[in-house]
Amino acid sequence: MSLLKVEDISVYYGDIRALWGVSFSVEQGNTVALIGANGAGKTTTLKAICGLLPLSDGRIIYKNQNIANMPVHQVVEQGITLIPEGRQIFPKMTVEENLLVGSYLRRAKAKRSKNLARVYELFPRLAERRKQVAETLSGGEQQMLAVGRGLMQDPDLIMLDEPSLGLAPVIVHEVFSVIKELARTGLTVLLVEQNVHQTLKIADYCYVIERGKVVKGGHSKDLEEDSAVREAYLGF
Amino acid sequence: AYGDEGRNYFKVGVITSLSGDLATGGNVTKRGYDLWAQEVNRLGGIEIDGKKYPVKLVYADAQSEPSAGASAAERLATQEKVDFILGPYSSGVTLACAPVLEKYKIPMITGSAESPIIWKQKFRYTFGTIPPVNYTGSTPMKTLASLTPPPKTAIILGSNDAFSKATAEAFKASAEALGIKILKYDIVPQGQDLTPYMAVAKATRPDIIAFGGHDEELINLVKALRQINYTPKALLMHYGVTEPAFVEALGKDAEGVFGATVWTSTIPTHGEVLWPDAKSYAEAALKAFNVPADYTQAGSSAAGIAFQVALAQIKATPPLSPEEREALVEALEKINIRTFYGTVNFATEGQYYHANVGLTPLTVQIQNGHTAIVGPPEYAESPAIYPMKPWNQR
Amino acid sequence: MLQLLPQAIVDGILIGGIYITVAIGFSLAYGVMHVIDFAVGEWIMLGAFMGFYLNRWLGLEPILLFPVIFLSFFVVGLWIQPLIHRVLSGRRGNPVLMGLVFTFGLALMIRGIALTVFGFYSHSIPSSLAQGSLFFQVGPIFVTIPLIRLTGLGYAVLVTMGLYYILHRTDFGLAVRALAQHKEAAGLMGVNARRTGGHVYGLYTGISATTGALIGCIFSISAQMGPDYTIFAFFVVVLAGMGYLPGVPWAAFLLGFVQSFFLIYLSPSYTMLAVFAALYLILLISPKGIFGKGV
Amino acid sequence: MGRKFYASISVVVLLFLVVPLVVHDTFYLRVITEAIMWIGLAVTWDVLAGYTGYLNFGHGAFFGIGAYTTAILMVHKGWPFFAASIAGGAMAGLGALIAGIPTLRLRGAYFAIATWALARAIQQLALILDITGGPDGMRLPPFLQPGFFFYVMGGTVLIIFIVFWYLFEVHPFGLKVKAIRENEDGAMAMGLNPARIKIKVFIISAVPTGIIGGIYAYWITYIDPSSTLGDLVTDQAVVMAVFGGLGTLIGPAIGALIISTFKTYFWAYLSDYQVLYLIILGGLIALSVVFMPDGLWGTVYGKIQNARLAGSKEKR
Amino acid sequence: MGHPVLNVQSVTMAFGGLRAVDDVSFDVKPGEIVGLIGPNGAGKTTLFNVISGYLKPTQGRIFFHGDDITGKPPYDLAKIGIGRTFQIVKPFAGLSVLENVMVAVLLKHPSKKNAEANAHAVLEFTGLLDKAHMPASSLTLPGRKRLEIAKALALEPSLLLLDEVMAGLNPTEVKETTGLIQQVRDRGVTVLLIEHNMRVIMSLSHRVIVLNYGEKIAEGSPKEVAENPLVIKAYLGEEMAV
Ligand SMILES: Nc1ncnc2c1ncn2[C@@H]1O[C@H](COP(=O)(O)OP(=O)(O)OP(=O)(O)O)[C@@H](O)[C@H]1O
Ligand SMILES: Nc1ncnc2c1ncn2[C@@H]1O[C@H](COP(=O)(O)OP(=O)(O)OP(=O)(O)O)[C@@H](O)[C@H]1O
Ligand SMILES: [Mg+2]
Ligand SMILES: [Mg+2]
Repeated sequence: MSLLKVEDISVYYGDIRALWGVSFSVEQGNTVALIGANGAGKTTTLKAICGLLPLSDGRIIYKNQNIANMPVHQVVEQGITLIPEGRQIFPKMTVEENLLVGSYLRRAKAKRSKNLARVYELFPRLAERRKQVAETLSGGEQQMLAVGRGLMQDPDLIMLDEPSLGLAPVIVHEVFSVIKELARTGLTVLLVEQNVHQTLKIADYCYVIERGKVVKGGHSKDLEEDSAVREAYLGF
Repeated sequence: AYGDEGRNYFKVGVITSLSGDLATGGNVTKRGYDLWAQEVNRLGGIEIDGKKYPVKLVYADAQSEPSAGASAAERLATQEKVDFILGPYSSGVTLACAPVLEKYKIPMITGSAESPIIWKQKFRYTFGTIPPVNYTGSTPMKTLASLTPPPKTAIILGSNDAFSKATAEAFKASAEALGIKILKYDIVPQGQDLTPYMAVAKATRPDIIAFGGHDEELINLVKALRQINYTPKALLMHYGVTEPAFVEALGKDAEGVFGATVWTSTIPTHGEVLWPDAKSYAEAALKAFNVPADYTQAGSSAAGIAFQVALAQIKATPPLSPEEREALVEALEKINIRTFYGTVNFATEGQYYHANVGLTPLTVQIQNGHTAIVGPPEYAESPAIYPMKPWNQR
Repeated sequence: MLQLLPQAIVDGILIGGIYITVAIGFSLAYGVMHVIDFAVGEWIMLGAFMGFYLNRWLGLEPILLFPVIFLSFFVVGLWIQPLIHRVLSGRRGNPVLMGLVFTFGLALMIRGIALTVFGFYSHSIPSSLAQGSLFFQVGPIFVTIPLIRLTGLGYAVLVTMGLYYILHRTDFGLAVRALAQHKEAAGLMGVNARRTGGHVYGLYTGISATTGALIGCIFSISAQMGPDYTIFAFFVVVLAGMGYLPGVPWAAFLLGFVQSFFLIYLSPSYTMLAVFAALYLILLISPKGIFGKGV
Repeated sequence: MGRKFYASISVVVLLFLVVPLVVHDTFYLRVITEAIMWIGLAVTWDVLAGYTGYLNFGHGAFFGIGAYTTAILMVHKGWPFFAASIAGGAMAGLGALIAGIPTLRLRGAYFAIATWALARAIQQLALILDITGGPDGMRLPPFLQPGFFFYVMGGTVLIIFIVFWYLFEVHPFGLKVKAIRENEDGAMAMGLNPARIKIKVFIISAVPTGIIGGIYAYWITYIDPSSTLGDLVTDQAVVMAVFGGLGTLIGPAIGALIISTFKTYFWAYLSDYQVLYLIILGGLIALSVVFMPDGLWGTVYGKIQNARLAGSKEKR
Repeated sequence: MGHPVLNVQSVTMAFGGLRAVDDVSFDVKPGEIVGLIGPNGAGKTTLFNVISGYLKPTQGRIFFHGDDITGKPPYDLAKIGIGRTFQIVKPFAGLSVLENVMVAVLLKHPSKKNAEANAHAVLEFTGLLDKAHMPASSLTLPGRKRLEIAKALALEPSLLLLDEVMAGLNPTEVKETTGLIQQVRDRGVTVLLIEHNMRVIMSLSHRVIVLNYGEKIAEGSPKEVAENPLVIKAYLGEEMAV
């Protein structure tokens, strides 16, 4: 049964329509990727799921419950976490404080120390820098912090919006191995990436979004073979 | 001839600051004008040649702003076509209204603008029932100088607004003339916290602390002295102490503070028109507004009386023609009548041109929660309490 | 003249103490919600009048009334905040300006209502603490410390430490700081921006109102007193760096010192000029407050 | 748009010329003159706020500098009015230059409060100096011709409006200014010198304000620190501009007209309810910000645009 | 002429104790595309900020066509032909895409009519023409990056500094943009390019400079650099090594 089912959602920015009835579903325990050209509506979709943007139409079924237009702080309380585009860490707080904010949720508060240990284990670099002010971290470290902060929320579904953006190749590699590791521990992952090559390698399932609509969906391996996808998104 | 033909009442313009920074005082003047109008109308109106003409007040708010004051004057003169005007609370607004009224030749008496600068301008159509502070400010110093042991030193302060600064200057001039040594003289910004100043000044142990300022500043100064626990022999302020708010806010701490005024509800005056004496006026005022009358309100009512008397003298009936208004000015210049407020007699030359110089300035002191006249001797109700009782022995 | 120095310093600190509580809640509200609240002086005024009437009816020492005043205005703040939230999260326009104009309108309204209800006259809150002072003298050197102002300083220290504790030692504080630094990300962390903002605003109105009651013991109060304190709140907060709480006490003391030194050593006429000039100069040298840490 | 613009300007000019012929009542003439003055002040404030994003909370200081310069030159130096008021504008411009070089480095709320502090400092200075008469203020030779002041004030504001329109809406200068408002760093990379352009706008905003101040001084015949250098001038200009709609020239003008008229009438005929005025004005401001964040003009204009868009969509 | 377009001599940029750029020197010759790579926080953007006048170097000099431009403000540099984009994009959000570009065009074409025509041409070249009348705020991040390029090009610069303009583009879009940059170079513009996408760096640049902790650790042809063990360790990672 699907953990998340997005049904025919539409979103407007003022008068401009960004999503035209997007539908897809994410199975428990899977890693699912959304790919598409820039401006296709991937970020918009993730934000809409979180309640950061109001839906004009459609339903979002999560754990058999419609969470469409639920305020964001309640959505995350249900176990959905978004690692936003551009990291959005709290610049003046220390690394550890950033992580602690992650466990502000009621669902995560009790597991605070356990999760903290887990994050530090996953990202030893963050452990080294726990007292450092977040804004002085390098881009890669900030990305780790953002992921770590998301994990502190003890999510069931983690959504990542272009986590490799602007990172050095060596770090990009690290980020992807972290995502693989997360999936291995049983977390459900919804990933938006422009690094389509690597994404298709780690995702079980993939949807293609074009101009605010899902135009294709399938197993990653199948899509990798699909000539239209290869031409549009892989540069072949 | 002029205005609404056949009008059988006097149309009286009232310009005052009902809002803005000076609304407190503006409302006091309004009460004074209102009370006069009520009283006149209760008696059937102003009697001219045996016939009575009621008065009707038309208000215009100057919002404590000169430009609004000028607009108000313009409206009263051209739209309302008033016969004469009861004037604004503050000197700033008065200075902006006066030229407009000069142009339209409409006489105005203000009951409260007490800054000396107005009278230096020598406006022909502008009069004032309240003498300027430089006229009244010397009396309390004289009273203080006559006490035993005579005070020898003083600190004199003024807040930096037109009225308060003139007050401080007047205090200073008379102190110098009386040979009191001035230890410090300063004009301070409005609203300034004076505690540090006083904490240091207290080391020089001045006999007199004299301060020109507005009500909240006066209260602040007393509280500051109380807090640093310094009691000068005499604490002198100006009109502010006669305001009920002063005693109400300070309670025991207001006791013994000196002030100056030209009118209190206990002053022995004899009125020929309307109220026979200060006491009956005070009672009428309390009845009408449930607020005790002060000198500003009294001066404002007296402004109405001055008009009333001058009109009766020239036998002008409403609406007033330009010639009649001219005659009214001439009559006002000659007027010399006794009222509940004191004698009204406008100067016709010199620095007090058109200000009322018929009054005797008074020295007052807060005694048992009331304003008691303590000088000059011929008016004194009770002896001055001097030196002031230390704060913590009250 | 040197013997006046201790007094000048003490006075600077005591004046500063009052400014701390005038400004600290305001700084907090700015830091979290980015609202320049023109009504800060009006909250102070309302608190002062609440203190005045409660004292008159109950005869209690004003300090004892602080909890009641704080709670009442905390609730008022909770009430007002959604409107401000709405104004500030408007999609278009300049939110800083919009917040400023909104609260400007709010301030006018409050003042108008207060004038109607309380009248124009000045009042004072009697307090037994306002009746005495500590006096020290060593040779020619002397210092007077009014008790009520010392109380004010004590209250300022208490409020400052209390706020520090809340912000840095509680989860609520964590949420508040997160909200201040990145609103959207804070939402993603489960921080309810409206509710948390409401509590912050409530803290601010509560602190300001109790400060008003304190001011009523030291100075006179009137329905028109608000803008005078708004000015000083702005002043301190800008000097401190807007929204930078640790800067507030120092900025407040600096302001206190400028005043006490000008009053005591230089010409009192120039006190206000000096205060404004100081603000201007400091902003030029360090555009984000004396510590350069404003937002 | 060009033709429409000239047509509307001609209509305004015509209206303006005939007003005194129709309005004989000097009180109304005064009220209209004052409304025009506020239009001028709101618009001059808005060119800085709306077009560069800098909220000048010391705008009134330029007004006051103009007023005092005019008064001092006329009273102490015997200058004729026109020369004196232009000198008032020049002094205000000079003030903007001196004040702007350092303050325009500040951003957001800091600039707002720094300019406000500066204005307060200037007010304190006027209270202390001798040449300004201190708290007593200054009186100018009365010249009480409402028609004259109507034409002078109206003409000045009309010229200001046309010049601003050209500079900010027609000439590329306006685009550059907006670019700086949107992103200063980005604008620098485009070859724009933000400091210089901002100073220019600051001066452009100050000079006419000073001239208006000069006209005011001669018109009202009396100035003092609280009425010309207080917060009132700035506060009202801000409120009018925001109420009307920032970042346009028409919005503030409309805002000024409505609020100034409301105010005058309220005072003139309802002054018994004076305190109510504060409550009504305050409420009006607060509500307008909540429900019309783009201001009156922005909201109405937006509605019209939307209606037009909807209309054209339907046609397709 | 013999002068390199850009000559960076021992430039150091320190923030307090942190030397974000540490004694870096290099040349860029006319018509070259030079890649600048290095780990996050290596100082690449900081170096751009120094070259384009946003930061005054703590030490060192910078020459542009042989003239010392050290410490000159950005707007003067824009006038003499240095165009740049920002990693953190800086669009004029409230203006339309066309107006954004017009602001830049005005530098060389001060009349409004000319400017509009030129801006259209630039938008067409960069593929933004269909968005010309949309507000810049409605563009997505990659759209904004493209707008950055358009604005920088509109200055008609002789040296173009591009800071991660490909970040966030998918491989196909990267390919398009790569083509665009090649065309720019063919028009005679010299390009200095920061990019984390090694595919791009390898295919576009004639020469690559590598920074690490502010220091230049390698310089050479793409191939040389990619094989340099220091670069592999600090930047590429073993898996990426070619
Ligand atoms: N704040 C906004 N205002 C108006 N339009 C917007 C806004 N944000 C996004 N859009 C529009 O919505 C559409 C979808 O944008 P979205 O950010 O979801 O794209 P994306 O697929 O995440 O692209 P990218 O790869 O560029 O991140 C785009 O056409 C964009 O122009
Ligand atoms: N204004 C500044 N003040 C203090 N430190 C700064 C400043 N600007 C940059 N730094 C620091 O200088 C270092 C270099 O930063 P820079 O932005 O140049 O890195 P970069 O190479 O562009 O990295 P990335 O690839 O992540 O964009 C970083 O550690 C950064 O935190
Ligand atoms: Mg996106
Ligand atoms: Mg960078």
